[in-house]
Amino acid sequence: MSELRTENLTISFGGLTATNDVNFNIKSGEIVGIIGPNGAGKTTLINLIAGIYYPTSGKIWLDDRDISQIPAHERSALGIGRTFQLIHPLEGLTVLQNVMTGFLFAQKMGLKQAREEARKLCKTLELTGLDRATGEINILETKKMEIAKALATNPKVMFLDEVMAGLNSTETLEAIDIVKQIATERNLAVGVVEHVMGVITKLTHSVIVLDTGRIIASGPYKEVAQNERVKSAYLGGGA
Amino acid sequence: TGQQGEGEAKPIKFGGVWPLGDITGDQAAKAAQLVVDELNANGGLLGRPVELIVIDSELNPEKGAAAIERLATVEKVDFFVGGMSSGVHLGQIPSLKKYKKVTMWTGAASSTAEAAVGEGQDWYFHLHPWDYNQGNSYVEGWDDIAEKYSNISIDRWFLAYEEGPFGSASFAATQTLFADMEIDGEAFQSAAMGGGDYTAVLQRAKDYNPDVFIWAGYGADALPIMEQAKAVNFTPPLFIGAPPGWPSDFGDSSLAENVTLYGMWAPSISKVSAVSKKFQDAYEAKYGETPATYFAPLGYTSIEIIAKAVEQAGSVETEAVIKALKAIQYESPLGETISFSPSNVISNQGFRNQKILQWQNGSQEVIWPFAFATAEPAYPFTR
Amino acid sequence: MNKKKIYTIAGISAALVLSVILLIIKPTILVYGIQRAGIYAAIALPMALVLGIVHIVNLAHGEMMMVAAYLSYFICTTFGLDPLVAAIPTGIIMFFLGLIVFKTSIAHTLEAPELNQLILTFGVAMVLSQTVNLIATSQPRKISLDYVSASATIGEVSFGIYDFIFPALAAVFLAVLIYFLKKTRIGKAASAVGQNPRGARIVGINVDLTYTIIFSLASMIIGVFGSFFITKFSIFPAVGGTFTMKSFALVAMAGIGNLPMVIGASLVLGLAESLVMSVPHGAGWTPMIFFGLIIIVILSRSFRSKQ
Amino acid sequence: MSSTVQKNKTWPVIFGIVGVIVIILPFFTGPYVQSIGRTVITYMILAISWDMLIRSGQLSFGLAGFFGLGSYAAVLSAVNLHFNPFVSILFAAVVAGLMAFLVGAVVLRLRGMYFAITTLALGEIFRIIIHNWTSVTGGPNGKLLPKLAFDGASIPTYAMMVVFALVIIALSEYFKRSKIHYALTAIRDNEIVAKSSGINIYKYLLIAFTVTAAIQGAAGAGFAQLYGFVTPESSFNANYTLIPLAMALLGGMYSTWGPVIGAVLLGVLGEFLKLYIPYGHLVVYGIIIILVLLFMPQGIVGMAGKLLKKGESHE
Amino acid sequence: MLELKNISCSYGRMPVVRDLTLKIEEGSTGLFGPNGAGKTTIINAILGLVSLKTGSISFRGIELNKLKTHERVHLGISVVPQERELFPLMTVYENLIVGGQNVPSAREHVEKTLEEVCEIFPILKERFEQKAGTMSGGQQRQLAVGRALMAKPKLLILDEPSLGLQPSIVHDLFTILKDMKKDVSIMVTEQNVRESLRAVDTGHIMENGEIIITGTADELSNNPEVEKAYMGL
Ligand SMILES: Nc1ncnc2c1ncn2[C@@H]1O[C@H](COP(=O)(O)OP(=O)(O)OP(=O)(O)O)[C@@H](O)[C@H]1O
Ligand SMILES: Nc1ncnc2c1ncn2[C@@H]1O[C@H](COP(=O)(O)OP(=O)(O)OP(=O)(O)O)[C@@H](O)[C@H]1O
Ligand SMILES: CC(C)C[C@H](N)C(=O)O
Ligand SMILES: [Mg+2]
Ligand SMILES: [Mg+2]
Repeated sequence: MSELRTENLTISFGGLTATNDVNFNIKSGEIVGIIGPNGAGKTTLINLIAGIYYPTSGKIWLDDRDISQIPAHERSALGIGRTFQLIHPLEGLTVLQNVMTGFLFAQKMGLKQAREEARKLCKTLELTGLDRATGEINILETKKMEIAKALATNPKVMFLDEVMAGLNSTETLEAIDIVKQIATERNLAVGVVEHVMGVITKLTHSVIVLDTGRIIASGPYKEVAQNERVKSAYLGGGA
Repeated sequence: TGQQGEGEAKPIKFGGVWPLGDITGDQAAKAAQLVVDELNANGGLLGRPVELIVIDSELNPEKGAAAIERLATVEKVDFFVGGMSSGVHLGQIPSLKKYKKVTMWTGAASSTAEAAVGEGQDWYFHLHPWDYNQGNSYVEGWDDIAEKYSNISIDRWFLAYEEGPFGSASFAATQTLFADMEIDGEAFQSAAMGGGDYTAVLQRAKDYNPDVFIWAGYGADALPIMEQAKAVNFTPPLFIGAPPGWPSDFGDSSLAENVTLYGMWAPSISKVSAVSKKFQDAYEAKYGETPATYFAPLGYTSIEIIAKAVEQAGSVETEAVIKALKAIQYESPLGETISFSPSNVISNQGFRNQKILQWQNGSQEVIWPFAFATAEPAYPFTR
Repeated sequence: MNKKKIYTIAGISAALVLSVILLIIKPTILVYGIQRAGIYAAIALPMALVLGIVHIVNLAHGEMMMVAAYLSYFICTTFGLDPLVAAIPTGIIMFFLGLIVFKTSIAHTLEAPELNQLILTFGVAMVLSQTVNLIATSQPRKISLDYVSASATIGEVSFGIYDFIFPALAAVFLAVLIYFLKKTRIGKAASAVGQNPRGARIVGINVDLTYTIIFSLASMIIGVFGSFFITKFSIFPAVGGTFTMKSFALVAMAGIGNLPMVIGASLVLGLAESLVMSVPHGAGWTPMIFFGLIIIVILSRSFRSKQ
Repeated sequence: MSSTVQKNKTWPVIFGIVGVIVIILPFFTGPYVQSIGRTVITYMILAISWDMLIRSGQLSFGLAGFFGLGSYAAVLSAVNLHFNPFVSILFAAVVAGLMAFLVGAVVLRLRGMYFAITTLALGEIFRIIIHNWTSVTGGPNGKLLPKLAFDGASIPTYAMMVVFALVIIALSEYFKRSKIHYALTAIRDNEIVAKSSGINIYKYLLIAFTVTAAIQGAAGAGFAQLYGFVTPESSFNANYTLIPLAMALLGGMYSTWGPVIGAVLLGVLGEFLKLYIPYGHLVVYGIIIILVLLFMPQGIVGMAGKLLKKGESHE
Repeated sequence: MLELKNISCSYGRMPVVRDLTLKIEEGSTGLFGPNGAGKTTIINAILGLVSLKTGSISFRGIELNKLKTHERVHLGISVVPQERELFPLMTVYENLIVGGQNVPSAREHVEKTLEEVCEIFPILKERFEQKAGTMSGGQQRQLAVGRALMAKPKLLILDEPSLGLQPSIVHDLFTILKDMKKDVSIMVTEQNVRESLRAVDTGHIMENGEIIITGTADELSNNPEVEKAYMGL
């Protein structure tokens, strides 16, 4: 059982406060949606938790340990996994090798074990053709690889930043199942960023809504979607 | 090492290593070829044809050393000649010591190279003066001049030296040699090494107010240093330059007038030396250009002196040739007649002197040694 | 933003204070420092253009300057021109020479891994310097010019004033380049090309033309500088080599892509070197100042940008 | 861009066999070829070490600096502490490695051209200090080694260099086959992604920087042991940076065999051209570098790899 | 307006577009299909970023095959690439200006177009001085669309424009595109066609490098097969 908690988390880039006094928590077994307009600060929140940025103020707790000042690679080893919205596969490595990195470094395995584990993981994700270069695989495969890379670090808490974007509906449904299955199997805490509300309703137990860096609403999606502020800031007329 | 003459057809081989991309090495190699041609035109050596194989050192110690290895084992030469830079020579010395063939070296002034050769290497002949030889000869020269021309005063010295081995060694040597005189110095970055700004050095020299100002750098420094000296209004009574070679067009500049220089040779020596004239004429006839550096007559010397010794010894056997070389009195195209005698470390040192010359009317005139003098010194230096 | 301003103001005032002190103690230090800085800046600017805007590390930079200097030398000796006049034809010829070099070689490696251009231009540098060596030999050459010894005397001290032409030249280069980059379309497109050639194509930029023009323009500036170079320095085939690294160092110190700062970096180096050289027996340490300052500036900027 | 992933196992084997032949051959051909061989190996070692670091994306111009530092460390330790040749080479590796380790803390914050120019400047600073510290280093005149390794005998010294090369090749292959490969490649491709996979970027860069500097220092020490002297001009010569870089790029980056092949090719070519074109051979050499790059942008190994799976060109 | 005749493209030996013929009329067209169908490849072929194995492409009667990318853009084809292809170190403002400056016919209108674009994407105006590379994913996509509009194209091609956009903006975007098609012809690629069908007149559905269904927006929305495969979430 793990819990990740942020406490008054804030970061500013120059004059812009991209994450503003965010208090957020997520526990094992939960899937929490993180939604909000473009530029609301969703990716920034993930980057703060993962250690890509250090907060201007506020703290991040992982099971009562303050991790807000330790470097990213250590957080990865401690159990924070994440995917990237703008995907940058490691082009110098094959698909399998991409997946191996997490086993090798976050879990500190040897080469042989890492290779086996990576194979196993890819198999559960139905990702094949593992010796191909990353430039040769299609989007669905790339997304699966991203998820596999995050899982390879053996996370307790995992963030998925628009992994479903760019998939068609069948693929998206498939991806939703995969994520759900993994989350229960591994008893993960999962944070999901998506702009497709269908995914949010199907996947998450609850959501937080960010706008200009602040949490403006939280709760089950059905409730939140009725919130006028959320409607006007985010969903617009069409949804 | 030896080779059994199996008949007249087998040539006597000289192996030369010079930096062919540099004007010094280029002209030394050409002058060396000139001797070989002359020898062959006269029926060869000991009735055998003479051959010269030159390999480029590329101013690189590894390449220079490989060239020695090739000449020794693939070309199987009888004698080694060549040499310009001390740095390259240092890399070649281990190889040369392995083969111990008669070696006649035209370059390397650094006494570090002499230390690397070490004592008791009878096969090693060094033509170029060592750094301390050069220093000594200046002391001697200026003493002579001061004695002869009472108006020339040379008590206070300032030496501007390039900060590489060439200049630094000169400064160190000069400081010890001229210990009884007032002497100061300052390094500058030679244009050859990417520098070319002398204002700081000149300013310091000017403040010091010396009787003699010497700069030890490269040809590339020559004219700019004069121009900048003029700009800062620095006019010492004696303005001496000591680069290994001068730019081709230096004499054309009005600033050249009465600049004193150190050198081993100048075209004007042909006025007082028939051997030098003969060499110069032959070189011009063959290559259509006037030799621009003293490495040309040195390259010529390196081959001819061995050829003379071989003739005297009647053999190319190392022992015999060494013996003949040790006894030789060779009238060189550089003017003087040389013989070999021990220097600080090695047993066979050839030239020891630099000459003191002066730019007068666009050409270099010899003012010391008085035996070769082609002109009287102009003093003091004016502009 | 605020911090940046404070740094800038602190930097400028420190430089001013230092200058005033120098001016009082030893005015020649300032004079020579500025003159040195002018030479540094003038030669580094075209490299800053090519490196900063189109991301080509041109290892043949110094050699192109050398070729320009020889060109100018031969133009001067053949037609009896003054190098300052020959700068015009030399600049024009170098524009086309740059164009040829670019079109025949560099243009074909733009799609290849970035470092290929480095070695390609290394090859070009070799070909240029060795060809000149074959044609002109290694013997140095220099045109003797009276005006370069022009001198001024203030109180007790005399110093050369001709060299002020170099800071002036650098200022002209900078003005031309800034104008080109800010006011012309190709200039404005150039930085887009540098950042993302594919994106540049997509917005309608003629990428190949942009590269070609930038490289040729830089060559032209190098050409003009080469002509000025022979007024002060001797030339020989290897003369360019050190200027490649010096320019590269200056550009890095200024920050890649930041042309005006090249002048700033040059001033810092010029003055510092001039100061060290004025200390008796300090000359041996001038290169240390050069490289030491480069490291310090680059590192301090990296520390600041991380904050 | 095309990928740099190498999946083919036959190439290393072929290159290995050719390499063994190239390495063994000089034993039967005499001192001249052996001396060329030693030089080629020196550059080969430098080229491999440069490649080992560029695999992390860090472009080093500091080869000559560590090379020179190593050669001085070897000579000074041999003169003053009477180290034997092998110990002096190890000592030089330690000195250069330690120096890299110490400066690494700050220098490794830099990337790209800034890293490149800073490593170059560091090398120059080593040179300038050695140049001016005359009492210890001999200043501009340099220092002599009292006794060469194996007294300079041709075959043993060549054998020594061959062993040296094999050790470095093995080390480079270890880098390619171990965890380090994954770390360095990830750092090169994207540091943020690398961090998020748990890679301690600084640690792995420091390892690579220290090890390659130690190799460069050892190469310099090898040079000093072969030729018996050091001077600031020759030991810190810019050629020790530029030529290995050209060799690695021509042979093909991110592999062991690229630099090896590049070194053999360029090294032998340079010597060959010189013998047949005494004047102007460097012009031809330069032209060949240009042509190879124009027509084989991926280097020789990359090109060979492509020919092997021919037809699969991109675009 | 744009005609692709029997074109085929491949990466290495793998054919990606096979003998495809497609006519894009004035108005707006949708190109739909799953991942890897070859949509992006077709767009790259139109731009000349991928070479044709066979066939030809012409735009308003002008044969494009021999033209370089920028010349094609000058003819009035503007693309919002799937990967955005922004200039990350330039500011938002500079990105937009570059978009308008380099197409001769758009140059004079830069200022006016800029205003129009800012009206559509107000965030861009707020962030004029921000470096494009530091914008959020969705902001970058808006910038990419804005930049393409700056070229005042005759044909605007958008490659999966809704990727990463917040729902309200997706909605607005297609409304805008619908309005815009009076002045500019539009071609959109999408995987999920529900929103985009609102904006297009005709649609083509492709799979595996070939076009399998063509029809008007209405026909497609009523086609049960399309409904099942492409209108999901
Ligand atoms: N390095 C940075 N420098 C300056 N501003 C930044 C930086 N990174 C992000 N921002 C700004 O911070 C805000 C939050 O960005 P973030 O990427 O977190 O948004 P997001 O919620 O993920 O949006 P999207 O849905 O578009 O991905 C945006 O306005 C963005 O422009
Ligand atoms: N550079 C490349 N090298 C090799 N194969 C490629 C390359 N680019 C694309 N492909 C392959 O070509 C096929 C078509 O790709 P394309 O990007 O055109 O599809 P798409 O319809 O745009 O798909 P998506 O909806 O995922 O963007 C895919 O199978 C893809 O994997
Ligand atoms: C006078 C010359 C021979 C100088 C040469 N560079 C040397 O090192 O000795
Ligand atoms: Mg985001
Ligand atoms: Mg696509």
